[in-house]
Amino acid sequence: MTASEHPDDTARDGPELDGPELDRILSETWGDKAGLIGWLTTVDHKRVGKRYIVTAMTFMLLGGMLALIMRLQLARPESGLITADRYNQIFTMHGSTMMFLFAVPVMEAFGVYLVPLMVGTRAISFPRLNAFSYWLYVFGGIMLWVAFLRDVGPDIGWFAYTPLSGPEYSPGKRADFWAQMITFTEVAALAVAVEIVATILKQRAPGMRLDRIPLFVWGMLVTAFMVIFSMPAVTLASSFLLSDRLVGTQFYNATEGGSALLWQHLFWFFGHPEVYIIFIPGLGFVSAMVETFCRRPVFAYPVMVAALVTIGLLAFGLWVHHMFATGLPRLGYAFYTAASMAIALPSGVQIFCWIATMWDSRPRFEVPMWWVVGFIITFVIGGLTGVMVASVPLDLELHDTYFVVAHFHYTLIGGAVFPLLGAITYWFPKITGRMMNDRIGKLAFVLVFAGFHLTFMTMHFTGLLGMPRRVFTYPAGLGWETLNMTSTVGAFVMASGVLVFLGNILASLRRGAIAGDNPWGAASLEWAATSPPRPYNFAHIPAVTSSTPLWEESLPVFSGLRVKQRELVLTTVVEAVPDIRDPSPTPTIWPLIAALATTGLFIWSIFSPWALVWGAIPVGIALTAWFWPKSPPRHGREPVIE
Amino acid sequence: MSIRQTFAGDLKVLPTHGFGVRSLTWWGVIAYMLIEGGGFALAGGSYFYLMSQETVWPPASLPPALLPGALFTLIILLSEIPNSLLKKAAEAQQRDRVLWLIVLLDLIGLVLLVIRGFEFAHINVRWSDNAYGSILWALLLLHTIHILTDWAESLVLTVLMFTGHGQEPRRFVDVSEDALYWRFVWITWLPIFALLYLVPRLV
Amino acid sequence: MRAGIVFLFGLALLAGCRRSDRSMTSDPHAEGGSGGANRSAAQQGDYSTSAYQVSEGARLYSWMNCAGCHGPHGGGGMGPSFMDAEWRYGSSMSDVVRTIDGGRPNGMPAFHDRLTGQQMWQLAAYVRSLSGLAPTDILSGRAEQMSGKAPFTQRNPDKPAKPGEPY
Amino acid sequence: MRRPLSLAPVLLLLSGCAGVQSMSEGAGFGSQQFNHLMLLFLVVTGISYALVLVFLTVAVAGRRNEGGEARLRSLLIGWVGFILIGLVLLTVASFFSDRREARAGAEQEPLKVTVSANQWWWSIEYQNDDPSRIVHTANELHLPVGRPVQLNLVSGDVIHSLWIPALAGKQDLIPGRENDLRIVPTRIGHYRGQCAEFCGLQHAHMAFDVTVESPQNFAAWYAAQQQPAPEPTDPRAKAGHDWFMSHACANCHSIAGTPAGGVTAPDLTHVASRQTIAAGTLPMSRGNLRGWIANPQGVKPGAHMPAVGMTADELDAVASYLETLK
Repeated sequence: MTASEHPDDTARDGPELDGPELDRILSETWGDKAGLIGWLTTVDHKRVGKRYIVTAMTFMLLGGMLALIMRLQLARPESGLITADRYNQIFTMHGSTMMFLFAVPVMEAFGVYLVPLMVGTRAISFPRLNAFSYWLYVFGGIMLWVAFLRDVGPDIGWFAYTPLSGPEYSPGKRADFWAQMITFTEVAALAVAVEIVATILKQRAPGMRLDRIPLFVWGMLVTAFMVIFSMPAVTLASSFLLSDRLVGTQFYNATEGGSALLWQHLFWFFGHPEVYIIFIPGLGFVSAMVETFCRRPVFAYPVMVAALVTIGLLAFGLWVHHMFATGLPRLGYAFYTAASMAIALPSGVQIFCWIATMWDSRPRFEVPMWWVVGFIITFVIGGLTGVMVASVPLDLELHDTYFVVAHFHYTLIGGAVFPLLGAITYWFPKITGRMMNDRIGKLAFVLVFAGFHLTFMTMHFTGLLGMPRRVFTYPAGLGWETLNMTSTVGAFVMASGVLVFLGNILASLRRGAIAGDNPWGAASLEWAATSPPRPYNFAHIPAVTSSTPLWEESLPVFSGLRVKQRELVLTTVVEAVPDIRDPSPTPTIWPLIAALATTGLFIWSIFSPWALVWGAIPVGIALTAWFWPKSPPRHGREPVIE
Repeated sequence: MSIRQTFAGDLKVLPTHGFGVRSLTWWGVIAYMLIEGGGFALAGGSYFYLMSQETVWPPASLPPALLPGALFTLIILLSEIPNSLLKKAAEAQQRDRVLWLIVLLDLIGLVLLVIRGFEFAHINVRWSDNAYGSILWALLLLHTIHILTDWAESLVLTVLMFTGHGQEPRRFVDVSEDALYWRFVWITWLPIFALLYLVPRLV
Repeated sequence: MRAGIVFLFGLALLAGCRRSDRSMTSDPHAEGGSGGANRSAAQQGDYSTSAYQVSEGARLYSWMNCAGCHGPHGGGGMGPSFMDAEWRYGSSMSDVVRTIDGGRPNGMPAFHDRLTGQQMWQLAAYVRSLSGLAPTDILSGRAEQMSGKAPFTQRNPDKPAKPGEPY
Repeated sequence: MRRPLSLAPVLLLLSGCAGVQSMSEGAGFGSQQFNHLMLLFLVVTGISYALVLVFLTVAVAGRRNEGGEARLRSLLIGWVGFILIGLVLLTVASFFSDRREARAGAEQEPLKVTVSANQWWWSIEYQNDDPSRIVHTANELHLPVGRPVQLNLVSGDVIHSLWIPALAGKQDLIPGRENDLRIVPTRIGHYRGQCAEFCGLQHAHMAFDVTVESPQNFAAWYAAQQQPAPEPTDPRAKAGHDWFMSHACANCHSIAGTPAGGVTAPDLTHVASRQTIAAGTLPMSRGNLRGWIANPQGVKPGAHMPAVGMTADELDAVASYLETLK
């Protein structure tokens, strides 16, 4: 195949084309159209990543408001503040919003934004699929919240056990909107997981062998594979539930051969890996921050990677510990007790390695490190109460009480939200080009930390005193009054901390100190790009000679990629040897249109099964138009993807 | 304090497409196979779980008629011959061999969809009769969606190959990966065939 | 982004409206007399188009053993079937409530003092939904009981098993 | 087990953890097992947590590590060893505790009780070989101290979970399955159980009272429960009886010895002898009984008890009739 002579194909970056001239050409090639059209058609992983993060944090605030309403209702016994029906919708929406609309999406959003930068490439692997996944996710979230505001919100709990969520005991369309929201968020999460796997395996910087991949990227790889293997379980379960409710299939009808436990098995086979999907990226954040602020690679890198992979594998083997009270054979439970306990080992090892890294260096305690220390103090308590509920005799008393509520808030808020808030503070300069304020950051940490422990440490005792979960009120005289009031006060203290954090973000957007490319002196590749990164990330594709590239004397780069058309380099999986110059898709409106068509199909299929037949046609058309080349055939020219 | 950069190599000479593990979309297809394979495995798991709930299997109905199912399986297995030829031709970028093979596969796909209609007609149970009927319809419907989506994708690719775009090497990569996905479609059919047609007869 | 929100808001408004509200508090003053058969049109609408009231009616249908005469899903038995469009005593909500309340000759007992007004209205809403007189999106896909299908042996006596089939 | 030991765990002292619905009450063999095992877990996890905090404090504020990577590696091996030993110890301890609980009181003939959970109340049936001696009651459980009870758990609609924290762990009631729960009460007293699995609108008001009493008191109670309802003598109660039998109440409730025979609502034969009404929602009293009957939706919105239209004196008559059903 003769090389093309066309000027667009021959213009390549390198020593002769560098600096501002190269930046002008590349910005024009990789940039978006201006205004709303550009905003709707962009496939830039940074723009989609930012809007993913902002949307997920908005859902966190909405979910947090619901939590405050619940705490107000539970502040006093027999309070008539809200009715039982409204409370059931609120606690279901709190759980579903936090788990499906905030936690998983925000961790994947950070992956979408950071992984391409940290592996040293110019775009995420399937950028149009990335845009499609964001639109689908936000439409799913809007659908659920509009249903909730129309008093058609789900009132069956975030894990919607049948037969309560079944056709007979959940009249109307409430449970259907919940189940369809699962389909939306699950398709979006799977799409992002596929992109992250492909980006990490095929687009790493030349020289970034498997033992030079940053620990956060390892975390995202393990998370992506867990999403790929666990999400189909909840898809199947929610599709079976939808068909039970719409066309009368008998999956969960005990009298016709179905079983209520089929739902629990399918859901928790996904449910437990999901909570690890939420908290493993948190471990990745902590590793990245500890490495930077200790100015030393994390101690025992291979042990850390092995621990991540072990947690990922073990997570699939212990879902039955959610079902200890359902009367399954006791010997089977013993296996799941052992598996649930075993997961404390890799977590414990990781905790040791971080503390050892701090001890073996002179850590600088900037605000992100406050969150890391807060994470260690809080998450370890969550892990230890997890060991308690892993034991059958203890779990038979502790299950479905406020002790378990305290446990999973310690592991999820302590294990994932604390590192997340630290990560926002840590990568805010890279994303926006400005530093967040130090003093307000510390104030926010103190308020959130104090409020959190005041709220949830108390709940351990509320649970031990016998208060079950998900009760919209409770009788006086059981010793729960002061404890519940303390939790309510703590919840408002924590909420004030979150608002201070939000204020810090909004203020720093305009008035934050200008941050250079590498304000923290970090070692990973994203800090080699400008702050905020140019549309093309790197003028020349960086190469890597160690696991801490920016702490070496110089950064080797590779030239020779096209500048007039979007192109990046694919490397081999294990050794990351440059292999292929691959064109990268250009911006297009079709992912948005395909997402709208898919939304129509999903919402219509709540009301009629024929939606799957007729609704699929517009989706097919949109997908074909998305894939179809937009310009005439390029005989003998270098390939592009329009 | 941005770090000093030194030029360490030139990527100009690299090719712009590759087959198999060298291609990015190959990894995307593999990932979706993992997702859908996981979904099939869990649906199979649900089948056995529901079977364990019943004393007699199939409860209160005939198992699906063997003829359409066996015919479908025979043809889909035979379709691997043109499918492998198509994959080799695509990787050798022999455009005219690819053109008639891909049209042949589209026709085979159409025949299979017709036979699948007969399978649905002779499944001998309604999805709302009992959990056995529900899981049978679910398995058959899930697999049919996979055949339909792959067939539609092949149709779009066939039309594209006939246009000028058909000469570009990346299109041959697409055809090879489409053939790979068809291989996944009939591989996942084998266990489903066993669950639908053999297990109710043997157990 | 704005277009997406407006589109979805409109779509949800269309579907959700009053199908799912749950007016739990019955209106005691409408009791007494003929089981509250003379309710206002608005109140009638609350029952016949509310998924919650229809599901409560389904519960009462099984608790009051209506299935004993009218068949498990209103398929008919000693009592008339609700699946067909033939209503001997009228098919409007108040007609059905009057039937339940006062009973009818040849077999239908009067539930005048044995059910409250609200229960009768819920029951009427369910019974009418069995014959398709209610919007489909408030009906439940199935009940948690036997699906009332005849077992295989009695299902199609005129279609013997084909030769060669093991069963 | 003496009471103070069960209170030993320091953490629990803060809340003064005694309570009719507290797990560490220790009034049943299961709850005592819970206390011992929880104490062991608290000790082991407490030590682990202390080690982590000490190591963190040293790493944050203490002297830097001089021993280099080798020292860290040996510390890591030590830490992994400690975790392994701790986990194995806890796993084995919980396994043996589980078996001990399963074998508790195996030598005695257990009292057989079938509990059927329905949306938002408990139907309780004391089994007996002689069908005429079967006792039907609702929302209350009387147990002889020391004698194991075998609760046969069935559900009439959705998944519920029977849980008496002061006595033993919980067990779900799942439609289509029959679970059983074995409890060995060891201390006389009044306790409270509550549904622990979210079961719909009034999940919060689905509790029941548990009375553990001496075998003699239990036998007396059991005998009393077997008697049909006494004929009312007071005219007001008699009017209430007639109204009850001729209106919607008899359609759902049953009172032994009267034409009322509905099974879809709690059995009221000895309703006045119970401590609470509406599944543990209101303590039994004249005012509460009237308030509940007049407007049940006000007390438990969504409950399946309708507001049966009745005038003031009809209400008063029915309530006074029910108060005679000791």
